[in-house]
Amino acid sequence: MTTETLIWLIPLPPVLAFFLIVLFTNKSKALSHTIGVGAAFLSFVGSMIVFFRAIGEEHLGEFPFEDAIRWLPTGNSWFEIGVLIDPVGAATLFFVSITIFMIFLYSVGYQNYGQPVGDHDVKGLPPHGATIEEHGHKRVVPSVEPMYSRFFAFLGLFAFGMYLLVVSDNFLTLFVGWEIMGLCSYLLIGFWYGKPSARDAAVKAFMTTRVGDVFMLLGIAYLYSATGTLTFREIFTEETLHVLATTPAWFGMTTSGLIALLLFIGTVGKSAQWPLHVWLPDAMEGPTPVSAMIHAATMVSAGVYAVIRMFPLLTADYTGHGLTTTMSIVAFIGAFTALFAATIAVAQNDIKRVLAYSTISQLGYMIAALGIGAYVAAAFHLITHAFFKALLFLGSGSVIHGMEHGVLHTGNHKVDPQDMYNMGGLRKKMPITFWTFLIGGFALSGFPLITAGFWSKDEILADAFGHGHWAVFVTLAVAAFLTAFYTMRQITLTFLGEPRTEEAKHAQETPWTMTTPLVVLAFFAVTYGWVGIPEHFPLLGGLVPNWFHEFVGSTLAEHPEAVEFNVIPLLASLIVALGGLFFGWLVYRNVKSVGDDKLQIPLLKNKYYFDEIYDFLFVKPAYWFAENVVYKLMDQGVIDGILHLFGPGTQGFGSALRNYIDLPVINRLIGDGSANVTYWFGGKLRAIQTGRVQQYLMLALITFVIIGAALYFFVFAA
Amino acid sequence: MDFIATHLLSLILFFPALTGTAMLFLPGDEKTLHKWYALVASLVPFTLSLFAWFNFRASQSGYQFEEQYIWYEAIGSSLHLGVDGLSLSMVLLTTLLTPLAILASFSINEKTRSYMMLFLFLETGMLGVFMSIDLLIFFVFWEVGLVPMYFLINQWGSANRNYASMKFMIYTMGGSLGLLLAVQLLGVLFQTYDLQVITEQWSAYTAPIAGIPAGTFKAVAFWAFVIAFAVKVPLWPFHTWLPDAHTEAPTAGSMILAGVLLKLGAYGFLRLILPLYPAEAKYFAGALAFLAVAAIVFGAFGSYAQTDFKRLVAYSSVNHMGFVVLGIAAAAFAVGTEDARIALNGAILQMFNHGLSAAGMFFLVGVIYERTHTRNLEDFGGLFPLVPVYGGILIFTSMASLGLPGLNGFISEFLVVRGSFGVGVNSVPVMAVYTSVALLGLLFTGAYILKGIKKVLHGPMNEHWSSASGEHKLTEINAREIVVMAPLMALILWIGLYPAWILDVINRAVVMLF
Amino acid sequence: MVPLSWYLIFAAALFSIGLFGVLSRRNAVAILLGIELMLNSVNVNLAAFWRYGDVRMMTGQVFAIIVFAVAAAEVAVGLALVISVYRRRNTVVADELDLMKW
Amino acid sequence: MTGEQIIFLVVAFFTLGSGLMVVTTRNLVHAAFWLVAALFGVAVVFALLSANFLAVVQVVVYIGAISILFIFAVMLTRKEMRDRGAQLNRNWWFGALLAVSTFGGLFFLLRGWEGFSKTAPAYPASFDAVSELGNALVSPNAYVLPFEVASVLLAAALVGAVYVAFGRK
Repeated sequence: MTTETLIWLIPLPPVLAFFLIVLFTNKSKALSHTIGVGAAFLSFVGSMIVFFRAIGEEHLGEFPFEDAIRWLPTGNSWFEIGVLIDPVGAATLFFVSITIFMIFLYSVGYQNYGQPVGDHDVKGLPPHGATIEEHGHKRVVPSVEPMYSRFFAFLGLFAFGMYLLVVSDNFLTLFVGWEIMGLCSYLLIGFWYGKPSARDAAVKAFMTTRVGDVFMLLGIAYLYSATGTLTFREIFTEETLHVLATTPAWFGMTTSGLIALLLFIGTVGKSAQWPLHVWLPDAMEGPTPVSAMIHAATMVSAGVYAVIRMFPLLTADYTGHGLTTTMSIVAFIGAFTALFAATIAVAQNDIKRVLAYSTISQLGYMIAALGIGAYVAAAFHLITHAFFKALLFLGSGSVIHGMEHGVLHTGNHKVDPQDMYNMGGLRKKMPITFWTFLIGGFALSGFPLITAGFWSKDEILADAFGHGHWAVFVTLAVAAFLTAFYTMRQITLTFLGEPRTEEAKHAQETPWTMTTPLVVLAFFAVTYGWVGIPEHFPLLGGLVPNWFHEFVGSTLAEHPEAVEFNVIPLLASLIVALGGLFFGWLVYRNVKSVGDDKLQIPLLKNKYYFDEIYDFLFVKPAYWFAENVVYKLMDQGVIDGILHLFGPGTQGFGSALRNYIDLPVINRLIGDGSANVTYWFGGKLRAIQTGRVQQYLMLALITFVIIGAALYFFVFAA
Repeated sequence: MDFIATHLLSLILFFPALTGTAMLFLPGDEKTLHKWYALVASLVPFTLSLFAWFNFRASQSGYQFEEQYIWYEAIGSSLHLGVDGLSLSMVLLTTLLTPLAILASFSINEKTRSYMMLFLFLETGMLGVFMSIDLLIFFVFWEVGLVPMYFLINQWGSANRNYASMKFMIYTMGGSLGLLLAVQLLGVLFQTYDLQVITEQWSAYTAPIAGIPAGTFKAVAFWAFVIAFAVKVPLWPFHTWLPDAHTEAPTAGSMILAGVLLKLGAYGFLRLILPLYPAEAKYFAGALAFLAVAAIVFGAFGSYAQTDFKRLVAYSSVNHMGFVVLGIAAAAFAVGTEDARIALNGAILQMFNHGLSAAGMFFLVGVIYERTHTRNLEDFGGLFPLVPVYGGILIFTSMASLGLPGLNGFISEFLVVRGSFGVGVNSVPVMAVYTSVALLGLLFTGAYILKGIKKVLHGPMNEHWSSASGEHKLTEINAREIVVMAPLMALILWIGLYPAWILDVINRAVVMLF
Repeated sequence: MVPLSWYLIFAAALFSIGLFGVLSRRNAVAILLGIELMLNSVNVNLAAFWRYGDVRMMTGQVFAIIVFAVAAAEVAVGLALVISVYRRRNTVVADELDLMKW
Repeated sequence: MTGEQIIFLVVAFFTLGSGLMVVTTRNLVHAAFWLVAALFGVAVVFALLSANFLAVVQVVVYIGAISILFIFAVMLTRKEMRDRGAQLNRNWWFGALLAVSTFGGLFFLLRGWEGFSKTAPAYPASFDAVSELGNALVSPNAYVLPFEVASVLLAAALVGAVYVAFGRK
């Protein structure tokens, strides 16, 4: 099988699984998850084959794997869609296929496969546990998810969207995958649709990302209009980019800048950047943490991936001196989000929410990196982050799952299994989870040298510093400090110290289907950093070649220069990472309850009140506008009002016609009048109707004679 | 076989009316017989139009399967039928939706025979508009379609049906008054009603008419045409008949109303206005685009404000049909360019797509209304566990309506946006603004669709519908209803994944026409 | 030789006499008698024109024969009507038969 | 004045006089008999015109059949009339005026015609008018159709007369 054919086939198994499960096997849990996991495995194998073939190619950057078919007729030409695997695509495919496969596997355990059916479980609500009798005494154990099959169907569709996005060679199919993931996130966040909070969160996620998507669609339309194509390789040629970069558009920007900005707004929505970040924390309403991980670790990466894809467009008018308008906006939003989200994360107590805000913050890192032109660094951080953030989410899911055991054991359902202040000391109960979580946390914090996060984060900081973007550098450094701080806070509160509740004491390690993915991901969270160690790094530099930079960098026509090594960003990374971790441990090691937490600042705890502000500024006015202005005032009031005037108006006109014209003039004068005249005349005339034949004959003769005479004298004689 | 081949269009066109008339001879109380008879009778035109579809040579320009019969020789009007890629896709849509609508109305048990007869007559009326290439015949069928629909709403509608049917009838008839006058004018001017002849001569006509400069006269006639079609489409601010009519009509009536009748207006724009008035259309395209954008945005807002499920879906038609007109307006600005063709491709495909998804949505609303006898969104809630299959279908169809990529609505909306924005970028900047504003409507499309799903399927279950006593127990969608939805869903998916099969025909027609 | 004019004047006179009878007699039978006179005058004319025109053209005579037939039919029906009316209304005075008046 | 002329004048005056008596006499039976006289005069005129067949038919049909019918009719209805009261109606003078003016008008018109006083062409020697008439009546090239129609008319009149005169029970 050629590599191109294989690439075409990669997205197919999950979507086939989706249809199979929805249409046929949704009654059978075992069959459904076999199909789902099997499909994910097939795609995983395919991706791996493609990936290894890709790294075997010498000049993949110039000659990527690509193939296209005709899809849409447009006037005299065709719009073609196809697949493309270039170095950055291959790298993305690598981590995407691994994480997706891990998710499938993990879901089997997380959704309690093999457990009994719950006592009061209903579809649309999380399982509440089942009572079983064992050796004569009753015991409550976790119950299986009532919509188990459906979950795997959604996962399949989601995986399809992600693969489609990665392998597509043009913006349109990228957008298709993008939106399919949007739908899946809607479906998965609202998976327990019976909970009003989940339902509203789903709608919120869909709508917020749709704000971005709409702009992105506009950007795509713009790009298509301006260049006549949407295929990456056709747009990213020197001539096309030059034309785009030199054509002025509106608002004093170049066409390429404006298009890039529009496309970027899509990313802002999808990757939950400020100001469209509000949906992501609420998305934790989904079946934790699998779907949360989907949004946080995979789908949101798609946003960054899109920016990486359009990087040539973003930097088309960038001369290397002073950021363009679009790049400044991108850099600003990224950096601001990184810091902004990190501050909120500090004050969150829900184990998933911390991670959610951490994700927003880390994505801000990548966006900021792209904004300052650090292409490779962003891609690098994207991949390392995907690994360790997936690890953290799965780990937190494992923790929650363990805590739920405790909750079921004590039967006290008031205890929130996600609140970190209900935990503590879990390192003894859940050792695998603890160690893998620790690795993930350290990677997130950028623990020096060992973890992948250090290398990627360091590269971003080095880039920012090296190109003289001081504001970005400082902001990101502060954010990195906060990151390390809240990560350590999380680890401390969750795993260290003594259990703070009865439930935490009865927490249990999770089954192998859940821990295996943790171990696999932990492996990558550590080792993946080593493929991108800068060449001039003290001591370690050059031990392994900076393969990542070479490989991914070759995607661009103009090979990016690796930034000069400088000790200042390195020191900065070291300080913020270690300092943050240390302070986190220092502050929280003795905190016993939420009351002792000094950082529970209302402003931070309430996420700067963004939800309330948006609700006040947009949601409520929109509904008010829709209902009162558009529907009631405009449609029912003005337009229908005018229409309803036609009724009485016509009737009034009609009765006027009747009363003043029809009745007096037409009826009486013309109608009755002519009748009267005829009647009178007939009355007079009827006298000659004697009924006597001879008189008739006489009259006829007289007439005949008169006419004959007249004819004779006046016609024939003349 | 030869007869069928040479009289294909008139067979498709008159078969429903003839079989409808023949229903008079069926026994009056055999309801089941009436239903099956009507279903079979409506499947025949569908089969024939499939035959036409596969025998249609897309690469050949002009009308195909042409037929011409003497009708009204004295004034130069003849029964001239013919289809091109544009009308053939509409014919296919009509003949597809009618059997589905009839199948959807198998639950009607009141005056079944008249109901089915009206449906068959309605089909003939609609098909006639799409097939005729004679202005007078066009107008005749245009009006013929109104009558059965009026009675369908008036006799089988819900509570407020008298008001709605009257509004529908008077509004549409009032709108087409100007059209009638303008058509008469053209007929008098050229001594013929043949569309091809008139198109050739009228667009180049410059002599003053009755002392009025041709330009002024044409502008007036242009608006007469536009208003007639705008009412039908419906374009803002002529849209208020639609929510009433759609809401009050019986389920199958709404399906046909949204699925086909609205397309008549858009078809009029494409078949008559653009070819007959290229200069005027270009001159007034800005105004048209404005109205279209207003329809998109206000339609979405209007829909978002509803608490009645069916009314919500009805308003969504305003929103979606706005895209059709936006595409047409964009094309009018720049006839002959690639952008215009893409916009028209999108507009025509959007007509087809909206036919599928709107019909499906109305049917689904009807399914739940039949079981609960309420359409108030507040009365539902959390029904998903009770009706999982129905829920899945509803979400699927809603997503098509929302324009989710991978389903049909996206393709057409994207093409329209691409085309009109392209016109904005390449020739008329104001279109870029309009397109951007239209996207605001696209955003709110999401809002109202999600609102519908949220209120019906999601959330805490309304115990009323799951009561153990079984009195109000909501039952799952049945096999017949699934059969109605299945072809729609298949087409929605098929067009969404691989639109070329239909878009190629449309595209070739567009390239040849404009 | 008798010129044509004599026949024609004779026929006209006979016709006028018949006409007077039709117009003035009260008795319905008498009216019919007048009609007979008029028909005869017509026949005289027909025969005269035959004789004074081309003798070989038999049209005049043929018409006269047909007038005979019509006259016979008319008399038969007319008299039957008179008798029928007489039976019902006991009168044959034309003036009194005014049922058809308006 | 030739003998023929004298015969014509005698017959004509006799016929016209009889006709006058038909329309003026009070007694209807007399009127019917005067009609017979007038018809007989006309028959003579036919003879004068060499229309022998017509003359014979006149005698046979008119005098032999129609006149007898009249006499029967008069006798069947006579009781009521009894020859009393006016036999002419009130407008008889107007009728007379009309009759005279009709005669005047006809005379006036005829006098202006150039063929008014032409004389009869010579009667062809070997011309058999009766057989020619017979041929004309039955020849498809001539008048068979009117002839047959006339026969139908007669039949219809026969039936109609019987029906009308029968009276309803």
